Amino acid sequence: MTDVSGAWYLSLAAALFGIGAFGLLVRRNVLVMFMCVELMLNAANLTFVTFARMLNDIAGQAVVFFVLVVAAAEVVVGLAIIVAIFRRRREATADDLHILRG
Amino acid sequence: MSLFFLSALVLPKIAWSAILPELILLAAPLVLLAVSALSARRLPTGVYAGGMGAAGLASLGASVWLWTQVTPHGAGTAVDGAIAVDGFSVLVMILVSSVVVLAALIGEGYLRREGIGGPEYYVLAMFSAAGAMLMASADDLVLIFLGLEIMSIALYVLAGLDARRQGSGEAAMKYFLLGAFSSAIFLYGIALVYGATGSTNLPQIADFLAHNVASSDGLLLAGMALLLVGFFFKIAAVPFHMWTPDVYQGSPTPVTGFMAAVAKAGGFAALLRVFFASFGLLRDDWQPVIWLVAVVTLLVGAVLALVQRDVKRMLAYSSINHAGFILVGLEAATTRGIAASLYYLFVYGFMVVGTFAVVTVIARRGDEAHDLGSYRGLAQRQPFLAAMLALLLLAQAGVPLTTGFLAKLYIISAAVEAHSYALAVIAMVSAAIAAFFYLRVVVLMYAGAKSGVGLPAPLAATGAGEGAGSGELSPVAAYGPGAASAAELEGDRPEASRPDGAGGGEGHGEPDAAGVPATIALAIALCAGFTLLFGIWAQPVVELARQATLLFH
Amino acid sequence: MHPGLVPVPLLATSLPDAITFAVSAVIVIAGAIGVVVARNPVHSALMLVMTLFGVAVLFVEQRADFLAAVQVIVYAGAIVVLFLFVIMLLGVDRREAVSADPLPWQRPLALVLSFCALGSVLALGFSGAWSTGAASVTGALPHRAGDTAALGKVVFTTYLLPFEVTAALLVIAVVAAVLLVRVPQLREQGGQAGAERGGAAGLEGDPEAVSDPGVDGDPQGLGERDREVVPS
Amino acid sequence: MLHAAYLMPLFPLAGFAVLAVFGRKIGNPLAGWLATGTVTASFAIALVTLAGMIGEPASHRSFVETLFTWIPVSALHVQVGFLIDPLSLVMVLFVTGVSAVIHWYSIGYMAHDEGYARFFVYLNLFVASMLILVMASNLVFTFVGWEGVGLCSYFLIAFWYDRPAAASAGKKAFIMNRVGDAGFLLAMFVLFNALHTLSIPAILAHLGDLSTGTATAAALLLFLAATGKSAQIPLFTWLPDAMEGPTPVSALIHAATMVTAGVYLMVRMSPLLHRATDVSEVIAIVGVATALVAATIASTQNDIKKVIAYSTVSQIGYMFLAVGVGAYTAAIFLMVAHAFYKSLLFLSAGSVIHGLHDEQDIKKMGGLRKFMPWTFAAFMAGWLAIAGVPPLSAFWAKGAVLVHAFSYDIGLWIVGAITAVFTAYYMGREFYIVFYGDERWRRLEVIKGDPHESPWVMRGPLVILSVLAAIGGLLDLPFHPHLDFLSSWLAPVVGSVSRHSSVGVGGEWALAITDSVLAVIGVTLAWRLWRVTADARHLEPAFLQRAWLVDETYDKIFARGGEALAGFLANVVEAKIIDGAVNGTASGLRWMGSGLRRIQTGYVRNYAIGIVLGLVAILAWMLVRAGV
Repeated sequence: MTDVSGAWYLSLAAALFGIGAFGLLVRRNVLVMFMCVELMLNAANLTFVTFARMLNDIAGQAVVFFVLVVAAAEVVVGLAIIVAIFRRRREATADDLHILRG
Repeated sequence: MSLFFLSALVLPKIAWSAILPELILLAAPLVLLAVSALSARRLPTGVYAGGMGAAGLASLGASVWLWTQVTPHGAGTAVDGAIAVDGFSVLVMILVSSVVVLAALIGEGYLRREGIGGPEYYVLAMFSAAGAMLMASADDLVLIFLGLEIMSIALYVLAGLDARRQGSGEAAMKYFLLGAFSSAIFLYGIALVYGATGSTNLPQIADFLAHNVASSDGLLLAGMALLLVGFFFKIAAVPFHMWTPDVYQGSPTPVTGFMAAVAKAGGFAALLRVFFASFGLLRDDWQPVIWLVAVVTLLVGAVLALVQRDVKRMLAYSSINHAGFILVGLEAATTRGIAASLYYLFVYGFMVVGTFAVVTVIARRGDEAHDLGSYRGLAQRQPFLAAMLALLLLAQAGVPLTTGFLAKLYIISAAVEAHSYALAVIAMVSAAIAAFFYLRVVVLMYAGAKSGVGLPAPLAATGAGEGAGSGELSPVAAYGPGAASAAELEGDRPEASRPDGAGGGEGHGEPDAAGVPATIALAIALCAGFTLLFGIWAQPVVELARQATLLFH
Repeated sequence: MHPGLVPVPLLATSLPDAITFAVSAVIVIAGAIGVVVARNPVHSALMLVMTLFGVAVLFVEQRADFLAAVQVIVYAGAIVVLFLFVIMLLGVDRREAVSADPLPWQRPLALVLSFCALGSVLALGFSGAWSTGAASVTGALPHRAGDTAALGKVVFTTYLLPFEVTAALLVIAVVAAVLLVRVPQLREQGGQAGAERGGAAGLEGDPEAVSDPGVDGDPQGLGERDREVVPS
Repeated sequence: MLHAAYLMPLFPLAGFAVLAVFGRKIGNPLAGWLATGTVTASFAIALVTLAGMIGEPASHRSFVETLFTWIPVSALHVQVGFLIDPLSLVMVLFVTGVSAVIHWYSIGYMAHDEGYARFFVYLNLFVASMLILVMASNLVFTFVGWEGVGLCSYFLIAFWYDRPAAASAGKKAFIMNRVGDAGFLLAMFVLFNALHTLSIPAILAHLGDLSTGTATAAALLLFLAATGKSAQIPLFTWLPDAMEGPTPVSALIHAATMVTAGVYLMVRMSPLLHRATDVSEVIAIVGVATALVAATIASTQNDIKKVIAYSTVSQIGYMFLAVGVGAYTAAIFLMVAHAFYKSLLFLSAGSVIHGLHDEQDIKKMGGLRKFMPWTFAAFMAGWLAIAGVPPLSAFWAKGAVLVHAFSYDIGLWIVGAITAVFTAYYMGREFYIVFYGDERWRRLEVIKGDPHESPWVMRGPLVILSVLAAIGGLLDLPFHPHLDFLSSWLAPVVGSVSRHSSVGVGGEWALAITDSVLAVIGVTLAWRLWRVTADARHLEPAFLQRAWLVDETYDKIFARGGEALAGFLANVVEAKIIDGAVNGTASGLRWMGSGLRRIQTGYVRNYAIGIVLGLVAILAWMLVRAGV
């Protein structure tokens, strides 16, 4: 019993996930909201890696590999959308976007 | 990299035929991109549309061929267990391929009208469709996640395609942020399920649960909850639906139709497969959740659609209502329920694409005229469009002799058979509420028809002039629930002449009788034809959906 | 409850591991909180880097060396840089207004809900002692640190198809970037002018676009080559 | 025998398709003639089928014509098929016959309307749907027709959409019919769950497998469907409002055919009612109560069409009374006779409205008999027929109902008899106010010169229907076993479940004489009170003096008392309670929608809260499941 118990890692990942979710709920800057999504993805990655160790199974690590690609693609698209919208606005606030509602 | 390692690595045998439809839809956009990059001149949008249509047809052919393979030989897996080849996945492939063909037709007319060049719409739509197919056929949670991302990311971009409209960008932004949020939740759910079962492969998960099902494992339950949230978001179930009206309204209309069909197809296919096939043993855990979500989805979708004036928003809420119906089939958790859900999903795809195709045309250049007022007296100006839209809306309302009726009947009878009586009744109530707003549009198109046209010119002009004013609002309000007090309207009588043209169906005075783009007209006719033909001659499609679940892997 | 998993106090494990974990955990959490609370987006991005590094350390701690490296290179090296780049490009590196929230109850509600969600997940996790899955279904972890062969093998066998389809994601990303970020003025003309010039602003006319097939062709091409090599 | 039942709905359906596409091009009046032609063709086929069927022995007169399998799911096997038997053939004959006549009339009535072609599009679709409803061999297919007629009704009520009242009426009809439709669907599910089939012959053959509870539930739900479609208590108020539609529509859909579909459904499923006897009692009570309530209200209305509309509600109440007491043949008999005289009344009223340039207030009419002699005669025929004056049709039909009611329960008979007096009275009141008295229409500005009689194309149908209303009683005469054509014709279908009256021949004679007396009382009342004046409270002195006591008493008992009761029913029960419920439902939904809508703020963060809220809820459930 030399390793730190998986439960610690998983709890940490859960906390990270919770913080990310909370950030997305309270921040108004689109870029920061997006960073919070990255936090959540990282929490999932940490969970995968931890389970991979606990189960002694390589699949968990392989999934992280794919998640990294997804995250990269998401970031490119997300930032492109942000740039497209806010290029001339000088204010990356998600709250500005609510002409569509009801 | 050592030679030793290479020799030790045995790649799985790739059954190319099994993933042929996906491959076609992944390769075709690359070809289009290459063509567009290499050609010296700017190519007309018809070239790309042709390419996409051809790819869609090829993929449709491949899917049908797969069907003929699957039917006699039974279900199986391919590419090292990554995907399932069964009736279920092939059925969704057929649906998605058909939608691709339709989207090519509709997109061509739309892009030409809006003066948007380039291959991006076609490229992204095909990728998105391929993602949905992957979701439907994936037998591994990781592949489902990747399919979901491929489908969604392409849709985020498509939503923002029309840079001139502010709403388009807003739709893309909202869809993207919330989509990424829900994807992260979904991914975390996969992680927890992986931890709880030791695999991301669906048959292996099912196998593990079959041997270890004694206790309700908290970790697995948490994972299931998170997975459900991800799926519910994609299929727009309440309370995960809030993006839907905004995104449907903001997106370019052909994209909305595509999104409504494809995203729901992919999301529901994966949801049905994961929960019915893999977590089937745990149905006591997830069935109540589905029950509750189905109830609120049915009711909220129907009720909120009642108060909308924007037709796209109204259709968005109506699609939420449809999602509730499909969930009712899943809640039954019987083979018949799943077959009913599949059938509903299949016919819904055609209905919704056709409906939004009509909306595309009516919106006119700029894609802005979505107010109910634009539909007033449509039958007079555009009899073809009005007739098709009436048919499609009546089908969505569940009027007999259309596929929509059969779908609702099938779902409700499956629920009754599974003893979900309360849910069946609620579904019927919501259908009754929903019928009201569909019919409101139909009545508006037909009953509001007789002004202007056929009158002497000066009179028609009067009508047109008044139409933009309060007269425009009145019939809508009059048909709206509880708003019958629109008594400002003059109640003139049948034989008496109608000097004021009854408020002006010529409302906008726009020259929109210019005609429907041929490609869009074709797509609309195909959708409406499907809806009517297979509403009367129901056997083929019902049989298809039924067999799809018999082959269920 | 499974004996070896939950009740073990942190200090009962080997000291270096425990210290590494504790320090990384503090870094991760502090960074995450920093992302959420920093008023300036640039600060948020830097805090994000901190968290990413902490996570990378935790990867190393759990025999995922390769992933740790990729984490640093891709996340910290590329993604965060992209974030910073956009922040600077848009010039939005200003403090976010805290007051006058149009949704007054949003913040307390978010706090309560986040805590509920977190608490529920933790409670569910601990209720089942976190792990009940079957071990080593796909393949065992490598024994040597830094050995990426096992990872590579599983990516090219079990996860071959997922690996292939990630190519599509990257192509979408490229097309999206080109489509969304290209100069918008040309298309704002609308009407006939837009129709005539729309194509000029389109992908084919864009210098960036020419290089696209190269980018997306790469993962595809890699797959092709491997398939050719292996059957021998 | 001709096995081509599918042609009957096909003709009007083809007419619908052609007119829907080319209607505007075909134009006025050819579109109307085309529509009339298709319905007439259906009528001809029905006649040929009838001729073939008469040649068969009674036991071979029922067959199912299956076209193809519509819903092929193994358990739910639904075929597109037509059940042709004496009952459905009677329905088909009178539906197509009356429809053809009313189509014909509409050619003239709608001649100047801009929606001319559109009107016939709906009308043809309606006839096709109605024929499907009547002939369908299984309940799902019946439901197709059921929904189809409802849809056409909805569109036709709102035909003149620019009248706010038309829109509101359309809404009310829609909601109330939806309640009924839900009953139909639920009944289908109950039956399917128990019997695993929805084919009507199969259901009727396997009724023995039903538990009494299930049979009662199914019968009650079907009755709920029938109350919606046939405008019975408590779902009756949509029908008077539906008069906002064009008058031929009122005649065809809201008097002769569609609104009687509920009665037909009950008769069709009569073996089911036979198993659930409690339901029969409910049906009888609801029917007779509706009959009385509607009749009292009709006595006080001033809109020429609303009087007839309430009268329709009342008459259908009689039909349900007949169903409830097990007199199915009498129900059908009354339905057919009612179709004749009620469409006659509506078309006459339409002729009046037409002549007076859309005036519908009877208090503004009067003295029209000189100007519209044909209409006058037709209306009188209709009035006397509905009043039950011998030997016109209602005397026989209503008489048959009342005999059975008397035999079942004397209380039902008493209410029915009182209603009969009202019936004769209110229709007479309308007749006298419209055709006698002062020429009050001269004060109306829109009418220049004298009102004109309608053109021949409208008068022809009036003549035909007058004859039918007069001699309709020939269908089923009680004197001799060889003369009760309808009873023996329907015997193979409903004979085994019908309840036979225990009233002897002498009793029947006594009841017939009583009926006649009641009718004469009603007619006389109307004559005394309304022949000269349109305002009962300002009667001419001579008239008042002569009949003070009688008039005053009658006025108190019937006119005033009835007026008060009717006023209460109309203003309190209908306006407050029922309309309140309907509008309350609508505005409640609307209010809910607006409230929910506020949640949709447009803020992304806010939407994310929704997601997390759902997540927390699901996790909470999972916590419960995990037993934490």
